[in-house]
Amino acid sequence: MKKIINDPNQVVQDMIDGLIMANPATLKQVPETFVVAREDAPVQGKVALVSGGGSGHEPAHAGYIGKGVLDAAVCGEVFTSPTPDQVLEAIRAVDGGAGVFLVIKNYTGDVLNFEMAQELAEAEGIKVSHVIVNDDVAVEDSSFTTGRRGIAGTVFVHKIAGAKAEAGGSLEEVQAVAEKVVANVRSMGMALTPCIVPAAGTPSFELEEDEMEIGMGIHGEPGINRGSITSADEIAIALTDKILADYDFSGEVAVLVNGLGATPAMELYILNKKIHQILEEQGINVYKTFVGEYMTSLEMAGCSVSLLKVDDELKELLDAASEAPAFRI
Amino acid sequence: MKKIINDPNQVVQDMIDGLIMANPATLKQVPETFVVAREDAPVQGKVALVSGGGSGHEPAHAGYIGKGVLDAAVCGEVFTSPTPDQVLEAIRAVDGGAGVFLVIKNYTGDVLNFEMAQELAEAEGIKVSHVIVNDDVAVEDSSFTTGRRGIAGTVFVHKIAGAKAEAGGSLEEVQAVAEKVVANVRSMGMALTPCIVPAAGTPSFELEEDEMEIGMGIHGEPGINRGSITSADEIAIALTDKILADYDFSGEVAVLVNGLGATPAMELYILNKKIHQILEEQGINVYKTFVGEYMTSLEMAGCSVSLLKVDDELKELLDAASEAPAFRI
Amino acid sequence: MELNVNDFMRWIELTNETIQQQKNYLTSLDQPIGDGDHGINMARGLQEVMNKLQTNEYQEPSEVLKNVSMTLLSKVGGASGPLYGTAFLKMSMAIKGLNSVSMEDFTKGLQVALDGIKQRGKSNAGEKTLIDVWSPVVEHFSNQDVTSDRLMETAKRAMEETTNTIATKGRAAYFKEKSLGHIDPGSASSFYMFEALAKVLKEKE
Amino acid sequence: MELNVNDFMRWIELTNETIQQQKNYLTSLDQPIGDGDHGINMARGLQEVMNKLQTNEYQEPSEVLKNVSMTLLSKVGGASGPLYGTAFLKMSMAIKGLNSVSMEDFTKGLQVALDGIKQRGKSNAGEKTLIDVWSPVVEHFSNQDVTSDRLMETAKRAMEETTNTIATKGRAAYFKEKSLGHIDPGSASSFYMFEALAKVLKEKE
Ligand SMILES: Nc1ncnc2c1ncn2[C@@H]1O[C@H](COP(=O)(O)OP(=O)(O)O)[C@@H](O)[C@H]1O
Ligand SMILES: Nc1ncnc2c1ncn2[C@@H]1O[C@H](COP(=O)(O)OP(=O)(O)O)[C@@H](O)[C@H]1O
Ligand SMILES: [Mg+2]
Ligand SMILES: [Mg+2]
Ligand SMILES: [Mg+2]
Ligand SMILES: [Mg+2]
Repeated sequence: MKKIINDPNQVVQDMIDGLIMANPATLKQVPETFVVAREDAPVQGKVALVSGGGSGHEPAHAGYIGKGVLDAAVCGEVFTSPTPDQVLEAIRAVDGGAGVFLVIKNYTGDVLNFEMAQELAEAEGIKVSHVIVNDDVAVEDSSFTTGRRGIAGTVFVHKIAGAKAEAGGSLEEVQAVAEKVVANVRSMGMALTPCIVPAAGTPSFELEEDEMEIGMGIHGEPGINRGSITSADEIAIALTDKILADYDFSGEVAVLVNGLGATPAMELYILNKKIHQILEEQGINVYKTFVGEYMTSLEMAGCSVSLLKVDDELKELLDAASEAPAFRI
Repeated sequence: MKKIINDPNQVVQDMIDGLIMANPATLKQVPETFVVAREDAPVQGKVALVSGGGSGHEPAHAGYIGKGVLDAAVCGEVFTSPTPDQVLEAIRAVDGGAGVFLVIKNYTGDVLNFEMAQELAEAEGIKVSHVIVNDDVAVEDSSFTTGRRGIAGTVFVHKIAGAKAEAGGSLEEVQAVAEKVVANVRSMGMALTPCIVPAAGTPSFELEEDEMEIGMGIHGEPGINRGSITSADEIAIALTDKILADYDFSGEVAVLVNGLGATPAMELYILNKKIHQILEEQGINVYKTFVGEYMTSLEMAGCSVSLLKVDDELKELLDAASEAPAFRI
Repeated sequence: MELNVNDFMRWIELTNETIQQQKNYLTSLDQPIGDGDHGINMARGLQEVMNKLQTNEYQEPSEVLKNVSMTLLSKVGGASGPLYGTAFLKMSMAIKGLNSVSMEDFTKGLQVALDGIKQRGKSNAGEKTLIDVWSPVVEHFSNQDVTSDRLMETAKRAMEETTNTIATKGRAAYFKEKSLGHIDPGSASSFYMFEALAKVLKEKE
Repeated sequence: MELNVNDFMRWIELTNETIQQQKNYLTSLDQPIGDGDHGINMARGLQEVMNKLQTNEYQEPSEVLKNVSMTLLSKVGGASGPLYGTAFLKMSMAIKGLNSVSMEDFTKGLQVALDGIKQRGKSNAGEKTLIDVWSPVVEHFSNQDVTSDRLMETAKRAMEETTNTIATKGRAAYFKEKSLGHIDPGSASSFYMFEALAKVLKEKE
């Protein structure tokens, strides 16, 4: 395990310390928690946004804290959902009287812990609502199973719901637009290498020297096809075609090409070229493109592609000012 | 070689295409070159900044294009200095009458190619000057040899000289402040894994499963010590001590903790924690901290630390507005 | 047979011992069909449970269980944290006020714990989760005279049976048919809990 | 002996052939004491030189060399691009106007090329660079009757000698003592150039 760490069981604590030291003017840690919040939280009268999940997906989620996006992020242990008491601390820290909105990715652990926190907060008289993001089309959509996973498309939910809250939207309005984003966003990823959870010390799966896996999730959950590495163009086709087959994107889209950790920006741009070509062939107009690391899986090599179908409302909110370091507008 | 690419000999072309497609409103490619420039270049009456070098260091250098930082970046083949005709094209594309300033990293290839371009541009009547960045303290400082390498500290030169140019500084003033930055910045890196130049297909060096190299350069140039992986704290000490021993940083500094490609942000923050502790022990005040990928080496795992000693002038220029995606202020 | 505060303390203590020993094994079960953290999560949680238990005095069993619940909830995380937290909370509520818990009352406690898990996890038996161990164990407590040996065997068999089911809930559900042939990690940690309980019963038999 | 346009064309053609064949070898020389791109750089540059040469007609040798220079300058990159570009530019200037180049004139051309490399690279013989091949070759041309065999041998020995020096210029300088025992990649590509030249001379001998 080649990592720049100290105690593998202290990585989240150490990371948060280093993060706050780097951004003392804009971030604060809620004392004795793994909750990071806007320095000026709670912002009175504004709906507050809280997101979070297991650590190891940086810049998700603390990188999205800032005016116009999140008010707080709850950092779980690596790849482990944070606990209800931590989420509750975040809710308390940011509630400015207008209610708190939770962005939850659809993993059993995240859903259970955030929902319990919501119940606890509501019991304290705080108005809370939430959205569950499930953008990963690699998983079959079924209400009988766990359902689709939430991956990088979550970033669009942060940005757009955050802009709505910043613009003075009510808790109901923030929820409505968040649900609209969830309805209009689809993603799929692929991996070239596994990653290692520090406390585990070994990868949870292996990929041969010439193998890749299409559809793999951000914790190494299985995809839909493991096979030989293909070209960037073929990867772009595999991901984009599956996304386009799942939802009618005709019209205009925002594109997010996300690196999982070890994949150089160069490769993401190469992929982006083909994605744009595919969309152009389909007559789909690209409104905006975001290329970079938005939701990673530690040092995994690979990428994901997300498409968000945009209308005037979503475009305006996507373009609204944001001071979150990982999604500056 | 696990890469998301098409033809290994076309990676730079494909990358630039994908980059321009992602940023059509802010970037343009100078036709039939590997030069990327501000969409609105040339900006009349402003000193224009050109940087560049081999590709594979993204976001360096095209990510620093934007109001307040660079006007153009010249992308060489992977890890190969761009040629004089390409640099000349960049100079021509951005010259707005007030002269063009070149930021060159101290590698023989970069220096030779950029200097030849400068001669050619001057022969065409364009006012050109340059600075050579040599911040890497892993290399002994000697005028009899190639001298110190230019690494991530170059980003501070881009930002500060760019701000000076944006503020209306003359070519001489831009050069003066760039030289001031070079005089006040020191860096050192370390690597945990090698990287693979796409056209070569194999790594140019190996590191054992438990090895790291302190002082390694961004193209895999040798460092000062190869040994067993140590803790993040010990790595922070090794890098920071060597930097502090090289120059008197007492007073105030800006800190840049840079990931080389495969190293997760989590690890950079863990490193940052210890760096801040060391600086605090030394009574050195941290003015600002930047943590992320600023100058990478493809998919190399590792990091570098840069310290810039700042005074009022440098602080003001560092804080000036910037629209460059890789260094937004 | 009746269970008092010390018995409950002993139950948790023995559970912790096994979980710490089996930490890597539990994690390894979570690698092929999960995200490889179940042992880490449970070991972290139970370690903290022990720390907390040792610094408090308890009047009645329900207080022990409440404390276990709160600590698991706030230290385990993932899917298993809220599920075990809920289970112990419900159990604690069911035996509230009792200084000494009869087998009948304890069975009721286990039953409401199981219901709590199902409700919280929106899941049922047969979905390859820890419910597949809790469910037959509760049945065992309801239907017949519980002995330590039979409890142990019931829990063990139930855990092993999870190799024959396809996951439809939790992270393992993404593996679909590929989840066949693997023991569900949560079933294994639940087995260790009931194994520890069986040891407590044995000591009293 | 005199060299005409065809001889110069042939020289470059033969150089390209060897460089393409030795591309991976040159790159492998650049891996232990450089950044592993010298073969890639030279192969890319000379390929382009051949493309350009074949689409043009040349009146005199200096035009061939000028074209070679410009193409190397704009296609090779790295340290070697400007150095070889400068060398061929200077050589071209030195023989400008001559339809047929005597050995004496060619020697002058090589001499100014070498001076150009030194000046551009701010370096001298003994620093483990391509100068270590150019320098003895130029000396060989100046001092004695050049034969293809002796030229070949001089260049080859000079290249091999670079294993005994420590680099102080170029990327290899960072390797300090560790650069000992390795052939300098630029010396190897220069050797291939003079080997090709020797073949041209041999064909005329
Ligand atoms: N919906 C559910 N209902 C009941 N148990 C579940 C559910 N989802 C997961 N589990 C249990 O949780 C275990 C996984 O726990 P753990 O690895 O700690 O959490 P995570 O899956 O979040 O990483 C599974 O093995 C399974 O027994
Ligand atoms: N200052 C210099 N003077 C002369 N030759 C040099 C100098 N620096 C480098 N070289 C030559 O260039 C060769 C390296 O070329 P190449 O690998 O193409 O470029 P780079 O080093 O930029 O990657 C070296 O082997 C050496 O022969
Ligand atoms: Mg987990
Ligand atoms: Mg090179
Ligand atoms: Mg798990
Ligand atoms: Mg080289």
